This record gives sequence, C-alpha cells and structure tokens, in this order.
Amino acid sequence: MTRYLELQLVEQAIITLAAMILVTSFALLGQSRVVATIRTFAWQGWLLALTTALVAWDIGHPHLYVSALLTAILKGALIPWLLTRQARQLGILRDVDSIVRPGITLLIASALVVFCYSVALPIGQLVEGVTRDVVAISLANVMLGMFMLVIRRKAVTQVVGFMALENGIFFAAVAATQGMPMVVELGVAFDVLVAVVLFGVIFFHIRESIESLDVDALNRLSEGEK
Amino acid sequence: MRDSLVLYLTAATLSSAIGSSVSALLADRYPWILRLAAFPLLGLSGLLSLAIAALVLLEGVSLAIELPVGLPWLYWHLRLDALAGFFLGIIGIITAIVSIYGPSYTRKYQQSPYSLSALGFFTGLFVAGMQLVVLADDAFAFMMAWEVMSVASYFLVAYEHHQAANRRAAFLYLLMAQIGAVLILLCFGIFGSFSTDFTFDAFRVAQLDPLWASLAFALALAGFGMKAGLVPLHVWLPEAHPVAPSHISALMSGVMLKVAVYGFIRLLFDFLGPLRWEWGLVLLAVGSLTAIYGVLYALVETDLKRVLAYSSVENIGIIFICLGFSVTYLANGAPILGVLGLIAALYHVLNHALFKSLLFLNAGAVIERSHEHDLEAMGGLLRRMPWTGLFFLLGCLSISALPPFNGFVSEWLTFQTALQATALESGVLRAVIPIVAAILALTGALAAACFVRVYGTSFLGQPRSRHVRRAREVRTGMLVAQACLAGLCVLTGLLPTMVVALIGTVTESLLHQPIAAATRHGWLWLTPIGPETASYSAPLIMLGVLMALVAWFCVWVWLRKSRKSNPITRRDPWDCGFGGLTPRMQYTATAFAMPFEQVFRHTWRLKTQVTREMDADLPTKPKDLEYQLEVEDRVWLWFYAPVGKWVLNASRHVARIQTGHLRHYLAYSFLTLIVLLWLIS
Amino acid sequence: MKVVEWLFALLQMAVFVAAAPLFSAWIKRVKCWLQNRRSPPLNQPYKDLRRLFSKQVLLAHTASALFRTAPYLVFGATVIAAAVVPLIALELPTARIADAIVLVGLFGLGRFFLALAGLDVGTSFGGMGASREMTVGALAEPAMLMVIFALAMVAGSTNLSTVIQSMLAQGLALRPSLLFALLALLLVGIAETGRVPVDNPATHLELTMIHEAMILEYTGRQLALMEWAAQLKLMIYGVLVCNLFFPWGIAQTLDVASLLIAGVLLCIKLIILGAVLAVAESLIAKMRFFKAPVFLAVAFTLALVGMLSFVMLESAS
Amino acid sequence: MIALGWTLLFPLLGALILGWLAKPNAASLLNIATSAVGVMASFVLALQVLASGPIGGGLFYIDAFNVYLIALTALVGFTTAIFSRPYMTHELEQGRIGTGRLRLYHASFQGFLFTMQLALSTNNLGIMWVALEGATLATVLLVSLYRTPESVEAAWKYFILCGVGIAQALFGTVLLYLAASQAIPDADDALLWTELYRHAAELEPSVMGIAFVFLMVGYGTKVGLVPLHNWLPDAHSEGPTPMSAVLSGLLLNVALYALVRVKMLVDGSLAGETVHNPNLAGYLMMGFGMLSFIVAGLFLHRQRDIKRLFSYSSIEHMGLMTFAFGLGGPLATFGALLHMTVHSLTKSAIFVTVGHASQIAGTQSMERIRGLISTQPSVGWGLLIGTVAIAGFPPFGVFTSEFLLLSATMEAWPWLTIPLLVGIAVAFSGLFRHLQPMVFGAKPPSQDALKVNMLPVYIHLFLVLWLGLAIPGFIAGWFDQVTQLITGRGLL
Repeated sequence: MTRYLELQLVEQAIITLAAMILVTSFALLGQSRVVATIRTFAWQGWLLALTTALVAWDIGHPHLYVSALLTAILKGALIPWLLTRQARQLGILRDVDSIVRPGITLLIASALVVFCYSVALPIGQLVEGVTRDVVAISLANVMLGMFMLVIRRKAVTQVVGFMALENGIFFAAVAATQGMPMVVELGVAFDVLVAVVLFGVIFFHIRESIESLDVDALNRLSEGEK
Repeated sequence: MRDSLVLYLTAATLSSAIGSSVSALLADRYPWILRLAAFPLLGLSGLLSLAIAALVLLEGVSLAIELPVGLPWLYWHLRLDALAGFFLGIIGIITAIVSIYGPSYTRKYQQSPYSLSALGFFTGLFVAGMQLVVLADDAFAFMMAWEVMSVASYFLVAYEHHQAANRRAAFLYLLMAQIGAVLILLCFGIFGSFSTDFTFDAFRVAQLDPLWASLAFALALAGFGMKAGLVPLHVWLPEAHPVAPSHISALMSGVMLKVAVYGFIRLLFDFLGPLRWEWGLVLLAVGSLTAIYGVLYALVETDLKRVLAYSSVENIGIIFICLGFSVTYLANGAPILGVLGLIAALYHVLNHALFKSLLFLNAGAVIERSHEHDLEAMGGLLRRMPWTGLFFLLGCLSISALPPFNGFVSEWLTFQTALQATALESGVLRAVIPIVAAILALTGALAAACFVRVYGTSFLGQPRSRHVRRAREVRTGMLVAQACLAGLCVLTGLLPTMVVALIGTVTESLLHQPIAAATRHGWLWLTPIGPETASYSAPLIMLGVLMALVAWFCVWVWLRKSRKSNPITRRDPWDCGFGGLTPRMQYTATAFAMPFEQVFRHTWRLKTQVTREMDADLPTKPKDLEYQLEVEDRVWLWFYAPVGKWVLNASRHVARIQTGHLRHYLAYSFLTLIVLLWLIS
Repeated sequence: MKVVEWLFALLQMAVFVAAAPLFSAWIKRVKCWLQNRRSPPLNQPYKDLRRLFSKQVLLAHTASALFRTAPYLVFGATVIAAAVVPLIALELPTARIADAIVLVGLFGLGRFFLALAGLDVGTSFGGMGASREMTVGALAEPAMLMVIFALAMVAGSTNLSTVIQSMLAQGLALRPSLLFALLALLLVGIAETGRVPVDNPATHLELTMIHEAMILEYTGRQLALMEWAAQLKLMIYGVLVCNLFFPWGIAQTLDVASLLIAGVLLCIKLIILGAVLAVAESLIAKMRFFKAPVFLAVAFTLALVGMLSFVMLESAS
Repeated sequence: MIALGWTLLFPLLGALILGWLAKPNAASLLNIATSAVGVMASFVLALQVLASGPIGGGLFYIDAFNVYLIALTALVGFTTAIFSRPYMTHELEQGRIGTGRLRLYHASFQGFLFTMQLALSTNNLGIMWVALEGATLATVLLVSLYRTPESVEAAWKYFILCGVGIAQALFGTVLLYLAASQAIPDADDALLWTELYRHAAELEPSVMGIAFVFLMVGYGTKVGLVPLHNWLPDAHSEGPTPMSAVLSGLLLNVALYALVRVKMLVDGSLAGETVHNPNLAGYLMMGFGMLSFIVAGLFLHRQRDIKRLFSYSSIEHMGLMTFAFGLGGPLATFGALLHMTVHSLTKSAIFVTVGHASQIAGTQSMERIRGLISTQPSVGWGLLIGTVAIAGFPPFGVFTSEFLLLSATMEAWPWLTIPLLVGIAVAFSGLFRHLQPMVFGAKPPSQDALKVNMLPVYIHLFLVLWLGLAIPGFIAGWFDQVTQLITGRGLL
C-alpha cells in the first residue's frame, strides 16, 4: 500500500486508467445489445488514447503523442463509427446477443484476471512496480477479449471482442514499454484499419450466404459425422 | 585389372537395367520397343550380373567404390563381396530367364487398356533396385535402393489396375513395405547411434551393448521378415503375387524375397557382433511357424498363384529355420555346423529362386492359355500343353523335396545339420532342435501332397471348363524360359557337391570357416560331415531313375512290331457299371484336400457351405448338391482386421474435434494459451 | 576288389527284388492258416506276375503319357531303395549312395508318381485313392524320419550300414530310445505298405481301399510292376526292422561262410516277422480312414519320445 | 541491396497494377512476368548472400536462412503463377468468377507474395508481424472468391482464427520488446532481430517464457499446429487451387520461419536457466509437432474432399518439421530445412495436379474423381508420383529428409521413434486409400481431358528428385550454413 503511495501522481493516474480499461473489458463482456457493445468499445478506445497521452507526457516521448492521436481517431472514433454504420446497414444495430449464464461468465472472467496476475508476477523482479501491474492488467484485457470472442455469437460482437483484445495489447505496448518503434505502430495501425474494412466486406458476404450474422450458423465445414 | 573389369561390368549391368526401363517409356507408341530393346537390355543386365557373380565367386574378385550421389557427407558406397556376388548371381539368372519369357508373354497386354511403357519402365527399375540393394554398402544407399525396389514392384502389382481387388492388394503391399522399410531404418539408426557414421564399414566395427543388439535383431527380423513374408507378416504375399503379371510374380517371389533374406543375413552375420543363442531359438520358432502355416494354407487354397504364394511363405520359413540352426550352433561354439546351416540356407535360397520362378512362369503360361486362375476349373492340361506340363512336373518334383532334385539336397543338408544337435552342451537346445527337424519333415511331406494336388487337378484328369478344353501350347519364348529353369533345377539337384563348394566360398568369406569335409570325396559324393556319418550321391540316383525310363523306352521299342499288329486298345475307365463318367465326377482340389482339413481342422478358419436339393420322388437321393469352401487367413482376422478397425475408430474420435463451430476453435486456442501459461509459471 | 563289391551289391539287389513276392506270399499263407482257409502256393505271386506280364495292356481313353511311365518310375524308385538297404552284407558301395533320409525320399518319389497316376485317368476312385495315399504318406513320412533321427542320434550317423554296425558294436543293450523307435517303425511300416488296419491289400471293396484304388485302371505289365513295387516296399520295411534292430549275424566281410549264415539268419528273422505281422493282421480289424491319422500320430509321438529320451537320458555327457 | 529491392518492389507494383488491369489474358501474363522478375532478383540476392555473407542489418537483414526461403518463395510463386493462368481461365469460362474477381485474384496473389518476402527479409520482428498479418488480409478475400456459403464461412473462420492468433503473437512481440528494452539501450533497435540475438543472453527469462508462449500460439496458428489448425483445411479447400498451393507451399513455411527465429532468441535467453527448463522452447515445439503429426495422419482417413485431404497432409508435414526444429541438433535441423524445401515444392506440385484433376472431374469430392490415369495420363501420373513423393518414398527428397529426421530422433529420443513410425504408417494409408481409386481404374464417361499446364509439376518434381538422389554441393553448403546459424554446429 505504501509502495503505491510513493508513486507519482501521473503513474497513479495511469494505473487508475488501467483499472478503468479493465472495467470496460468487463462491461464488454456483460453488454448484451450490439449497439451498447460498440459504444463501450469506443469508451475503451478513448481511455486507451488518454493513457497513451499521459505516458507521453510522463516520459516525454513525442512520437507517443502521435500514437495517442492515432488511437483516439482509430479506436475511439473511426472503428466504432464504421461498425455502427455497417450494423445499421445490416439492420442488426438493435439486435440482442445475450450471454447464457451471466453469473458464471463473470466468475470465470474474474478468475482469469487473478490467473493473469499470477502469471505476470515473476516479471516483478525485472522492473519497477507500475509496469508489472500494467502487464498483468493488459494480459487480463487480452484474455477477456479472447473470452468474449469465445462466448459471443454475433459476428459483429466477435469483431468487437477482437478489437478489445488488440486494445489490451496496445495498452501493454504503451504503458509497459513506452510504446513500440514508430514504424511498427504505423504498420499495426494500418493493419487494423484494413482488417476493419475487410470485416465489413465479409459481413455482407455472410449476410448474403446465410440470412443472419449468427456465427453458430456457420458450421457447414466440419469433420464430424455427416 | 580384373577389379577394373568388375567395375565396368557393374556399371554396365546397372546402366543396362536402367536403360531398359528408360527405353520402355516409348513402348506405348512403338510396342516393338518392349520386345526388341527393353527385354533384351534387361536380359543383358541379368547376364552381366551373372558374370560378375562368377568372377566374384570363382576368382575371388571384390569391389568397393563410392558414387558421388546421395548425402553430401555420405556418398553412395557400393561394395561387392562373396555374399553380394552370390545374390547378384541369383538376381542375374532369374532376370535373364524372365527376359526370355517376357516378350512373348507381354503380347497379351498389347490390346489391353494397360500401358506397356509402365510395365517395362517399372520392371527395369525393379531389377535395378534389387541389384543396388545387394551392392549397397551404406545405410542410406541401401534404404534408397530398397525403397525403389518396393515402389517399382508396387506399380507392377497394381499394373492391371482396373480390378478393385488388384488395387487393394497393391495398397496392402505398399503399406507393409513402407512399415518394414521404417523398421529397417530404425534398426540402422541403432547401429548409427553406436558408430561414427552410416557406412556399413562403421556398422561392422560398432560395439552394441546386448540390449540394443537384441533390439536391432528384433527390428531387422520384423523389417526384413515383412518383405520376406514371415508369419504373421506374410499377408501381403498371397494378395500381391496372384494379381501381378506372372513374370513379375516370378521376379518378386523368386528374387525379391531372397533380397530380403540377403538383407537379414548381411545384418545378422556381418554386422551384429557376437551372436546369441536366444536369437537362434527365436529364428527357429518363427521359421517353423512360418513353414507349417504356409504349407497348410497352400494345401487348401484353390487359386493356382495363391497356392504358389503360400508355398513361398513355407519356403521362407525353411530358410529361416536353417538360419536359426546356424545361429544356434555358432553361438554355442560349433562353427563347422553353423557354417553347414548357413550353407543349407543359401542352398535353399538358390533352389527356391529357381523352382518358384519356374512354377510362376508355368502358372503364367497356364493362365494365359486357359484364362482360369482356379484349380477347380482346370484339368487335363498335360495333353494340351505337353511341354509346359513336363516343366511344371519338374518344378513340382523339385519343390516337393524329392530326390534326386534340388529341393531335396537343401532339405537333406538341413536334416544333417539338425542331427548334430548332440554336439551341443545345453540339453534344452538338444531337445528343441530335433523337434524343429520334425516340423520340417512334416512340412516337406505336406508340400509333396500339396503339389500332387496342384499338378493332379490342373494337368491330369479331364478338363473341367470350356476354356481349358480349348487350351493350346504356349509360344516358344515362354517354353525356352521354362526349359532353362527346369534344366537348372535338375542341374543344381544333380551336382550338389559343386554348388556346395560354390556356396562354401560365400560362407568362408562371411564366417572365415572353411568346410573341406563336405566336398572332399569328389563330385560324386556329398559328405557334409564325413562319409561315415552321411553320404549322398545324387548322380547315381539320377542314373537309377534314368534307367527306369530307359527300361520303359526299351519295352516300348521292343513292342513296336507287335503294337503294329495289335495296337494298344483304349477303353473307357471303370465307372462302377453306371456308365457315363463326366469330368464333374473327378476328385476336385477341394475334395483332395478334405482329409487334411479333417486332420488339421483347427488351423484354418474354413467357411463350408453345403446346399443340397433333394429329388422330388426319392427324398433320400440328392438331385443337386453344391459344396463351397472359403479359407480365411487367421492372422488376418486376429491381427490385421482389429488394427484397421482401431485406426478407423481413432480417426472417427479425433475428427470430433473439428466441430465446425468457430467458437469451439477459439476456445481451443484460448485453452491452449491458458494451459501453456500455467505450465511455464 | 571294388568291382567285386559292386557286382555283389547288384546281385544282392537282384535277390532282394526277386525275393519280395515270396515274403508277401508267406504272410498271406500264415493268414490263411490262422483263418483256416486253404492257402495258395508260395509261388502264386510269381505266377500272377508272369500272367500279368504276358497279358496285353488296356488303357483308358483319358490316360496320358504320365500314366504309362509312372509304373516304371515307381518300380525304379523302389528298386533303388532296395539297393541301398543292407540285406545280408554291410559295407557295400551301394549303401553309400544314399542314407536313410534319402531312402525316405525315394519312397516319397514313388508315392508321388503313384498318386499322380491315380489322378491321371480322372475317375473318382483314382482321386480318392491318391488323396488318401498322400494323407497317409504325409503323416507317415515325418514319423519315419523321426525313427531315423532317433537311430541316427544313437549311432551318430544316418548311413544305414554304419547304424547297423554301431548296433552290433553296442551288443545287447536295452535302450528306451530304440524300443520306442522299433514300435514306431512297425506302425509306420504297416501304414506305408498299406496293411491292415490302415489299408487292406486283399479287398477291392471300393470305398475302403487306398492303394488298390490308385492302380485300379492299370492292366498287364504296368499293373504287374505296380504290384511288384508294393511287395518290394513291404520287403524293404521287413528287412529294415530285422537288420536295424536285430542285426546279429549280418555279414561284415564278403566271405561265403558269413554270407550263408547271414542269409539263413535273415530268412528266419523274416519268417518270424511275417508270422507276427500275419497274426496282428488277423487279430485287428481295419479302422476307419479318418482314424488313420491318430494311428500315425501315435507312431510319430513314439518316435519323438524315443529321440527325446535319447537326447535327455542317454546322451547326457 | 538492389536485388532485395526488386524482390520486394515488383510484387508490390504488380499488385497495384493488376488491381487496375481489366484484361484477363494480359493480367495473367503480367502476373507470370512479375513473378519471373521476382525469381531472377531473388536468385541474384541468394548468390550475393552466399558469396559475401549476410547483408543488411538495419530494417532488413538477409542471411543464409531467410535468403533460401526467399528464393523458394519466389520460385513457387512463379510456377504457381504459371499454373494459375490455365486454371483461372477455365474458371472464367465456367463462369464461376467474373473479370472483377479475377482482378482481385491477381492483385491479392502478388500482394500475398509481397507480404511473404517482406516477412522473410525484414530484420524487425514488429515488421515481421505486420507482414504476416498482412498475408492474412491479402488472402482472406481469395478464400471467399467463389462467394459460396462454404467459402464465405471458410473465409470468416480463417480471418478470425488467424487474426486472433496473430494478435497473440503481437502480444508476445510486445513482451519481447519489454524484455529487450531492459537489455538494449536504444529503444528503436530493441526489435531488431540481430540486436536481440546479440543480447539474447541478457533478456529476462521469465518474460521471454511468457512471450514465447504467446508467439508459439500465435505463429503456431499460422503454421497450422493442432489444436490451432482448424482454419487450414477450410481455407485450403474453399479457395481457388493456386491459392491453396501458395498457402501450403509458402505461408506455413514463413510462419514456421518466424517461430524458429524466435526460438533462437528464447534458447539464448533461457540457456543456463534454473526457473524454466532451458530447452522449454524445444520441448513445446516437439510436443506440438508430434501431436499435429499424429492427429493430422488420423484425419486423413476421413476426408471426402481432395483438397482437404492434402491440406491435412500439409499439417502433418508441418508438424514433422516443427518436431525436428524442436529436437534441435545439426542432423535434425538440416533434415528439417531440407524437408521444408522438398515439402513446399512437392505439395505445391500436388495442388497443381489436384486443381487440374478437380477441373477434369468437375468436382472436389473424391468419390466422383475416378480413373485419372485413363482419362488424362499426365495429370493422373503427376498426382500419383507427387503423392508417392510426399509419402516419403525414394528417390524423392522427402525420403532423404525423413531418413535424417528418423535417425536424428533415434539418436536423441529413441522411444519417440515409435509414435513417428505409427504416424508415418497411418498417414501413408490415409493418403493412398483415397488416392488409388482416383488415379487407377477405367475412365468414367463423365470425365474428359482438359487443356492443362503441367510444367510447374515437372519442374518441382524434378527438383525434388534431384535433391533426393544427390544434394548438390552448394545447396548442401548453404543448408549447412543455416544449420550453423540455428544450432551453432555444422554438419559437414
């Protein structure tokens, strides 16, 4: 406890933000309506951008401001907007993708967080406290994102889960390692952008082939008894 | 000078085998190429290998070269010693004779939908592969040649690929060849891990500790046994031999099985350091099982070529029994007897190569002319194909181990070896060896019965089907080939002393133990241990048999005049006064084997099905009676079928993980991640 | 000297062949006495052979060349077998041509052609006879070999005259191995020569016969040769039993006295043996064919036990 | 450097131009031409590297290891381009695709080649990640090219699974960067492989452990290791065949290449480590490899679709290579490198024949493909010989590599040869039980010969045959350099 109080305010702020991002991940898990999921995802994007900016201010890396900007535009605005637009065009904006057993899901999620923390513990010997916790949290974000992918049935919400997962990674990159080299950041951002576009394209293909965006309906290609 | 000559000859024989296969590629466009280029080249290659063998065995020439192919740190080593020379000679003889037989035999494929090019190409490749196997002197070259041999013969087995049965047989064959090859590879791997590199020279000096040595022995036995056809690894043989073209069956059964035996001998007597008598016991057990099992199945099969295939299994069993004797004696410090056992084994290798190829060539002639595989449909062929009949008879006499033919000599030598069991200290071995000898005796007698059955139902009696009634003698080429082999069978039976002397050079170079006693008393007398112990004079016995024939001839000449005045009258055979003997009243092959089925009834899994239809007005008198007999290989039911089922079940269970649901897949990846993280933390 | 030995060997062979019908005639006569019937004269077989030789040959339409050569080959093989068996003298050059294993092989050769001849005409009888003959043979041959192995291990040789010499050398000794071997050899001999209880040479009752079924189609000299070969085979087995197990008196040198003694003694042995055989045949009834394997299995087991008892009890050094 | 520039530049330009070029005929020719230039450039590059050691060191770094993969990639890309000309023309005639999609196809094809070469030639692990993600993006629309429900489904699965996998790899890379940033002063160099390799010993083991797990799962997904393989058969079977050929022949190799590069770092960092097993990476790879090898072999038995069959066989062989790399040691590594080469050559050749075969029969379901040898001997024999080669029969190179792998295993882990033996037998029977009825037998009335281009098959099989009979000296030396690079010990 005392160790935490010794940290500077900025670092405390960063950790607080990390906790908030974690909360948003939980929220993503909990949301049942598509539109709400997308909105929560946007919030996560903004928080991520804010964190990046703080880190940049803290250690004064100019290129981190750029990546903060990128994050804000991509994760905060562009991608949610694209998703919403496509969802509206597909007419699934108001669809409900409810979770089967919320209680158990929540339990598993929190177990995951603990697990991630235990995994990240040994890193402690390496660096000062903040990073260790940040790594643990981003690991938790990644895991929660995957978990969301596993339990969600709608293609759109799966994409959101995928993006959330990437957010977790970004958070690690920013908060734990003060950002990756610029060229990598740009490349990753480009990939993400293209990915979202392609996702959009494939939504329509799926919509054409099967009358819904329910991924459970995509089970023609299996090796089981036919 | 002579060494360089051998080098050139080796190069020539390999290149002419390859050349034959390459030239055959054009045979689809110009069929004459097969007759005028491919087969002559193949025959040339055979003769050249025969010449090499002669140089090696008679002149004691040897050869060791490296070809700049293979792995960069392990070029192909080729080496030619007495053992290799002996087997190269066997390959050469049969190849040469088959290439006499081939041109006229393969004519029947010119109208067929099958490609002549494929036939010629893979035949040449097959022969080249076998030659390379016996020449190879490092593990990599050996495996390469070995697999080329297997693959080429696979394509030949699958040659008439329009029948599904042939495809199944080829599949089974290739599968077992593959498994066997990997086993051999692992065996070499053991040697490799005990020595510096993968050359056979390194293997020879490698010191394996007992456990690994026994493991290597087991792997070799399984690997080479799978190719040679040891029970229970024999199942591909009776499937593959019948479906291949007959001259190929002759090559496969006559030569390829021997190449497998070569590999085993090379590994056992050349690489594996001190022999252990337990191995001898294992060999004796496996050999006896194989021999008795093979002959019993040969006795009830009714497909001509299947019978021959099972009899190959039997003969391989006999060879392994001889090897078992040899190992047992060598391990117990009786080198002379060990050498004698090895000589018997090699002698039988030679004999089986000769008479089994002969029989397969005969079978090819019979099947081509009668369009029948089934003994139950044949009969009376002797009067329609007299020459083929004569050669087949000689083949049957040889394989039935009857004096004065060659099969008898090797069996006699084996018995002589077995009878020296009193020389051993261990009472167990002294008790076991005679029992094995007893099994061997039973095998020989059953083989005689089996071939009486085959010959009697196919060549004697009256034809049982229309095709057979129309059968005519085959073309000259095929007859000449059969004649050569029959002549060789008689010759190797007639002059055992010389053959033993020849094989003696092989065993001496392998075990460094001369056997002077066997041939000391001149070409007329074969005395393996000593004249007072046992002696055999094939020429004199042959003389006696000839005198019997001469007597017949004299009577014939003497009665010629009187026959003019009153010729031999021909009557109907005795029909119990009912009249009208028809071919259907003859004893069939199945009926002939019936007493044996009664005696050894627990050996086979026989499905007998009797349908009888009673006469309406006289209910006790059957109007129509039909008896069907199906033989199933027990090993198949006990071993292979379950394994196959197991694999299919396993694959069905495994396939369940591919559910088709994306979320399941994501869950797999998720869980994998968690498990791995948990593992490392 | 060599030449003389060879000549004498051939002479002995001739005697052997000539005496064969007499032996079977003797057995027949004893049987007749036992069944108090009037017996044919002892020279009856010779008369039969002469009659058959003078008769003309009838052939079936379906008979092939093999059918015509078979009798000569069968007879020839049996004669060679007779040549290698020491009759009254040892150390003859003919004995070295072939040892006991080859002897079995020669019987096998004869059987091979006999069975083929049976199958050649294509009647059901011939086939039946051939099938049964091969069955019996296939089971009898290993038993015979076992007997020979037992003897060979005792004597350390498969050469018949060497074996007999070692028997003489060991004098009167009771060996379990030899006892069992003798019993086995008797059983095998009975089976191989087609005597009761395996086969009945006297009957032509179609369903029970084996040997007769195979030669059913033969006539004239061919039939004569077949019959003669059968009698010769019987004689050979008789001589084997006598000389291997009761060799006393057999001539070891080629002087007249010892040869005479040997001849006389052999005649006595054969007479006794024939009588025993006849008694046994008239006491036992012919068994069903499918019992024959059991009979031969007994012979095989006896021989095997004999050999094992030698290996375990007698050869332990 | 110029050569490298061309190797990278031409596919990129080709992609851009072909994206606009509307004429099918010209487009396919241009496609071939571009790839041809790529082959030339890559060969020149290879010769340079072999002559005068590694080049680059900044953003790009070319050593013996990746230059041989670059050459291989260019070659297979070229031959596949040749094959795709008649194939796509036939598809166009059949009306399965329109000219627009053909444009998409050509553009994506070249784009894919570009990402492959980028991933291979870059020195920056981040860029490598970007390139591999790019490969997914470039090919995902190819998978759904035919717009059938199955193809769309396959595309979706491919996209999500590979996306998620590659994201995990990104996280692994981040952790790697975290570890590196402690050891390497200049943050911009901290992802350069050369730098990392130099400082491998100083990298924090605990982080590296976690990082490797993520990279293993991430790149392993792309390699197609069981149980992460599920996208592979779907993507292979539903897309156009040329794409299956390059996926099997190239993408899997490149992913494995990435994995091996990372393994070298992790080994360096864990060496002499007490917390983790120093050979952690090797053991993980051996485990995954063996599992994939066995399971894929079992899968072969149940296939109905010819392209699925051979994609499972790809999984099996990738498993074998992963196992071999995990085994370590010069012999195994040499064998694995050889196996990489011959497998991608043989497998792409097989896919070429498979493509023709399915066009001849008008279906991909194996029950309906019959008597190919009687219908069109070149295709039938091609498929048969190709499968014989891939099943590991001499005189083809696959046999040589399997010989090396088995003997290496026999030396290091004798008892592991038993599952290998079982796996080989199961896989062989699984392949041939389906293959034989397809190639053998009489010609069914429904099938007729087509205009095909078997040149790629001949080239590839000839190369494989050559490598099997005698590995040429310079190639052997080349592989030996790579072996030294990876294991530190040479073989020659």
